[in-house]
Amino acid sequence: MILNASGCLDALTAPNVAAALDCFVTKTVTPLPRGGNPPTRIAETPVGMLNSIGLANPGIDEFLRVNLPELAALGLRLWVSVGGFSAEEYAASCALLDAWPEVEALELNLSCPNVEEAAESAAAIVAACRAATTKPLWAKLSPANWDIAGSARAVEAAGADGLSLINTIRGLAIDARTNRPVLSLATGGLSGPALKPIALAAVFQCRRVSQLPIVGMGGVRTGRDAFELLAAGATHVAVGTTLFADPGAPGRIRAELQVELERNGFTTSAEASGIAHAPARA
Amino acid sequence: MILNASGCLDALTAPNVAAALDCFVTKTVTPLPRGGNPPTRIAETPVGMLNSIGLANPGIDEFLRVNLPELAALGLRLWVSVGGFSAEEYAASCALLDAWPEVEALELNLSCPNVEEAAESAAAIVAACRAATTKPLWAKLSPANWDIAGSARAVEAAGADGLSLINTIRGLAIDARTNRPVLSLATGGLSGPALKPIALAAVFQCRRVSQLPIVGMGGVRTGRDAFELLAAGATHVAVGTTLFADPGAPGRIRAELQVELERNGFTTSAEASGIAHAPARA
Amino acid sequence: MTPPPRRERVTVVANEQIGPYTLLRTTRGEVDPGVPGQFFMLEAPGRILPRPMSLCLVPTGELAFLIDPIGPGTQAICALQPGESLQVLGPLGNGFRLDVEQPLLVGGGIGIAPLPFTSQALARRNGGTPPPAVLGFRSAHHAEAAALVPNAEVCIEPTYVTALIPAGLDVLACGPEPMLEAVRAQCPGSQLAWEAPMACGYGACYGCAVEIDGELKRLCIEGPVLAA
Amino acid sequence: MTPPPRRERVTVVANEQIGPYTLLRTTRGEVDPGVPGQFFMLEAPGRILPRPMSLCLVPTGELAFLIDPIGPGTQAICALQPGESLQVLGPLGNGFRLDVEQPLLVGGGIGIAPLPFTSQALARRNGGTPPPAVLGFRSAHHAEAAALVPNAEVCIEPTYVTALIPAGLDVLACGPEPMLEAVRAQCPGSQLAWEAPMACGYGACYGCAVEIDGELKRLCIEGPVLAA
Ligand SMILES: Cc1cc2nc3c(=O)[nH]c(=O)nc-3n(C[C@H](O)[C@H](O)[C@H](O)COP(=O)(O)OP(=O)(O)OC[C@H]3O[C@@H](n4cnc5c(N)ncnc54)[C@H](O)[C@@H]3O)c2cc1C
Ligand SMILES: Cc1cc2nc3c(=O)[nH]c(=O)nc-3n(C[C@H](O)[C@H](O)[C@H](O)COP(=O)(O)OP(=O)(O)OC[C@H]3O[C@@H](n4cnc5c(N)ncnc54)[C@H](O)[C@@H]3O)c2cc1C
Ligand SMILES: Cc1cc2nc3c(=O)[nH]c(=O)nc-3n(C[C@H](O)[C@H](O)[C@H](O)COP(=O)(O)O)c2cc1C
Ligand SMILES: Cc1cc2nc3c(=O)[nH]c(=O)nc-3n(C[C@H](O)[C@H](O)[C@H](O)COP(=O)(O)O)c2cc1C
Ligand code: FES
Ligand code: FES
Repeated sequence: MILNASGCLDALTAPNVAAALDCFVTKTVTPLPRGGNPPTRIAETPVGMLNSIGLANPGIDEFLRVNLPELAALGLRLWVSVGGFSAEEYAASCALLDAWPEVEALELNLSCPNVEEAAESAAAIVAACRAATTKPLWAKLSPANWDIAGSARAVEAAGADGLSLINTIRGLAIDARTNRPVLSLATGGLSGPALKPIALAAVFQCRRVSQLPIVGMGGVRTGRDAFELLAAGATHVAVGTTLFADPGAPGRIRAELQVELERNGFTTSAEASGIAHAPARA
Repeated sequence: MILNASGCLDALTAPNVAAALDCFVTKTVTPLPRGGNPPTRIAETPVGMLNSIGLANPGIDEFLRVNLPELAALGLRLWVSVGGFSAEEYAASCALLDAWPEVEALELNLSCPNVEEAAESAAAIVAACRAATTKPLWAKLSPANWDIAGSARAVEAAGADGLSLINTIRGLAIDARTNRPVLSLATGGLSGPALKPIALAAVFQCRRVSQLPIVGMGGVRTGRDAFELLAAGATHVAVGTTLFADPGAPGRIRAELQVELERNGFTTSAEASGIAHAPARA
Repeated sequence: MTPPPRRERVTVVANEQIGPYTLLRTTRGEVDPGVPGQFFMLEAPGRILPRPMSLCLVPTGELAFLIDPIGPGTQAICALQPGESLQVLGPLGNGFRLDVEQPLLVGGGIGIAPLPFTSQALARRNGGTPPPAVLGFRSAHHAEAAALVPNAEVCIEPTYVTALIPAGLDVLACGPEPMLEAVRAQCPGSQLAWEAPMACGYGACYGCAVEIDGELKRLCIEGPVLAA
Repeated sequence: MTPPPRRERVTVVANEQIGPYTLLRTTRGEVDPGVPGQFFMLEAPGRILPRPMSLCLVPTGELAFLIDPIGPGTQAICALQPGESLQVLGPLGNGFRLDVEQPLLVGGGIGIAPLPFTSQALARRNGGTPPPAVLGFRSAHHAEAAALVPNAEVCIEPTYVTALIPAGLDVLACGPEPMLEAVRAQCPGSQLAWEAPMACGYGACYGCAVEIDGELKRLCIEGPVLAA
């Protein structure tokens, strides 16, 4: 299954791009509306882009009233990404979303700024949400974590149904002209090519300790990139930054992935999932 | 001051490269000898290299008996990188090194595999070492840390004299032919260009909360890269992966940095340190 | 709902120097040139993100972009040679409203980029007579680009272009932020084409947010042309 | 102590196809060709790390490398065209001892790369007569490279080169690991040129560790040529 990475596509302004996905994931929704961070919000580096969007979103109430019905009208399979600043906030949004049959699953963005990423508190958030909804819960983890496998185990124990790996890692770019940070808030999340080896490691390590399904993401540009995430243990693949340069990426990557699967003797993604864990061939 | 990143140069096999540095940093020395990880130990990705050397080193006793006298004979300014698997191990090595006047400072590699990176335990290691030596202690932190600024504050409180930022972050590469991890232990440390924005963010965030001197490192290839680390708050710069491709990097980067400093109206590195923190010019 | 963004690979036909700028002419393929003031995302070879560029001219069967090589992305685009190809996505955003009574084009520096196309479109609505234009540049070298805009009065710093704007005309302006702020203050009701760093150009990234009516909104969706 | 590594920018003189391999000839500049079996780190354009390559031939004023384009690094090097330049670092490591009584060169596949230079050096010590060589290849196409080694007997899989090695000669061998293991078993006292992934080639990274005498040691420092 090919999804978009949360925050990297607005199905309402680009419905045809969303329609090429197997499933659309919303930008993270928080309890209160957020205008997001002041501009400049994006910067480019040779190895990836930085963003400091700051979870701009209409807030859960407006989202349910306006955006969700519009999204539902598009007839997409739909995941909603949920954010917050405490376990209670996450759980409250999950409880509200539980009533919407159009929403297939919830992704918990456990790497929000200001939300502690320690295994404990990620697990505490998942546990609170688990009590608030029967929908499948995908726990999205950050690579800024010495023991991501430990976090994976903890959120699994707390009731997560899947893992979304990985969110951005903190980066900074200095403006060549002013020698000040390009982003107004100085640091931002690094996404794109630089994340690919980091994402592969995260997926590989989490697959070792957990059999939960995994949405792998980070720097996917080609079908081969998607294939490698599957090989490392992902069951699905999400595309983020690449959508900005190439809105046709979902269809292109799907086609390239199929070629790559066949070249390696597989018919489906499921068959290739986790093959990098097999003992080396003689 | 331009240093090598620990583990990226052996002054005994390349004395002329080491002589071009202001100060040579040894590969991390552990209490017991370590052969290191089985090959394959290195891999290349488009955004950086992966290593899983596994702290190959002769162990502190052999190091003091054989290597240190040989290094001392080279007449270099010398830092020794110290590793271990508990605070006691670090402290024991520091105590032994304390006796050697040739050793100017000790860098504590707080991002060894198997050593927890939580702020607490990094601080505990620093505190133990502080009690064992009067030599300057540089705490080397990992970017796999949600709150690296918190760690910086903690190690400062524990008695660190400086920060070394940053160590590698975990990554993985899949072999195009076998679809297995290239490295025999699957994951390794990602260094090189992908680390540059991550290192800039770490230096910037630590400088905000601490006035300790900082050795900035991660993906430095040019004098401009070095200048940007200084701007973010580093006081010194270390070069790692670039040394592999270009043993002449220390001299080249020093010359390029001088040009960059002058282009920006500075005479010395010290003047440029932290300038990215100044309010934006009108 | 915006029409679906269309992306196509086009081939460089010519790369011409105009003062410090590059006029990059490409094949048009199936690309719709859109409305003046709309923009395209141009692939910047070797870079992660594409770069937003106004359409400058629409020679028969071609697209032409006027580009100031100020950084890595624009330099990579300007380095493209005839025969090389690049992806273009567009047209994107909202262009100028052309149903105005007494148009005056106002441009500053590389901000004149959309004005040649705008002038042509307005001329077509007006029996072939191009609208008047006032253009400001940093130097005579930069001002060479003024040749692209017919019927233009040109000034060079320290004279500012706002000094050349007569009252009572319907201003369509593009230029650096301080110029646009000055025009906004001087000419209520004008149409201003703004800039912001953009990652996607089609509403996906929220990177281009600027304050519009007191709220942070996506310039690529609400603009780049906004009413003063 | 190894001599200081020397790095120099050289220019590609020719890029010749030999079977599936590329013979890349460059200017020599001030580079010391070193001893046969030593190697150089070649810049791989666009990649982070350089790639280790044996010196294959030393035409007057030139260096020549025989390269199998098996991955991104070797492909980038083989794509270099005459006039383009690259950095080379070397000579590095320990080459073949040439003071042997009855030399026999043994090569497998791209492992023949250092043998032309080795053959020349041995011939020079022996009144101009090149030593005998036995070379094994995967296919007739690959075997085209055998033309670079004088006085060579060639076999193609399924025949293995070890079947061609007479007893009692002083073997100097380079080839894939299974071949070297077989030669080691068959010919005690032979000199074997091994391979390992290398990041630096001069002892800085510890990436090239292989088991030597029961310990993990740096192949770039202890080798690449090791006694069986
Ligand atoms: C709708 C739109 C249409 C545009 N049309 C054109 C055009 O026709 N011709 C043209 O040459 N340029 C145009 N631009 C501007 C152009 O997109 C930027 O100059 C380009 O993205 C810079 O990329 P870079 O990598 O070369 O430089 P960067 O390294 O990204 O930027 C170099 C310097 O310029 C600053 N900068 C970057 N982007 C902008 C911006 N958008 N506004 C102000 N400062 C900025 C940076 O802070 C930095 O100091 C347009 C921008 C927009 C939003
Ligand atoms: C001392 C020395 C001398 C060499 N001389 C030559 C030479 O003259 N000509 C030549 O063509 N090659 C030579 N090689 C091998 C060459 O360096 C590698 O083929 C090259 O580094 C591969 O880089 P790549 O990016 O093209 O492929 P990669 O992507 O690095 O590798 C492609 C595949 O080959 C495998 N591989 C990579 N490196 C090696 C290796 N060293 N041994 C075995 N398998 C490997 C990888 O696991 C992968 O499956 C030499 C190696 C050494 C150590
Ligand atoms: C502009 C931008 C906005 C993002 N917003 C969110 C978000 O709202 N919620 C979230 O969980 N992740 C967000 N992310 C992270 C992505 O979902 C994804 O984890 C990351 O970008 C790695 O994938 P990529 O390398 O393919 O972009 C955002 C990323 C970008 C680039
Ligand atoms: C091959 C290799 C070995 C390393 N060994 C060590 C080590 O022993 N101790 C340590 O603290 N860091 C070690 N590092 C990390 C570097 O010191 C440095 O923190 C990192 O590589 C980032 O810098 P760079 O991008 O310039 O390489 C090693 C890095 C590499 C590439
Ligand atoms: S540029 Fe991406 S939302 Fe406007
Ligand atoms: S290749 Fe770096 S130590 Fe041998």
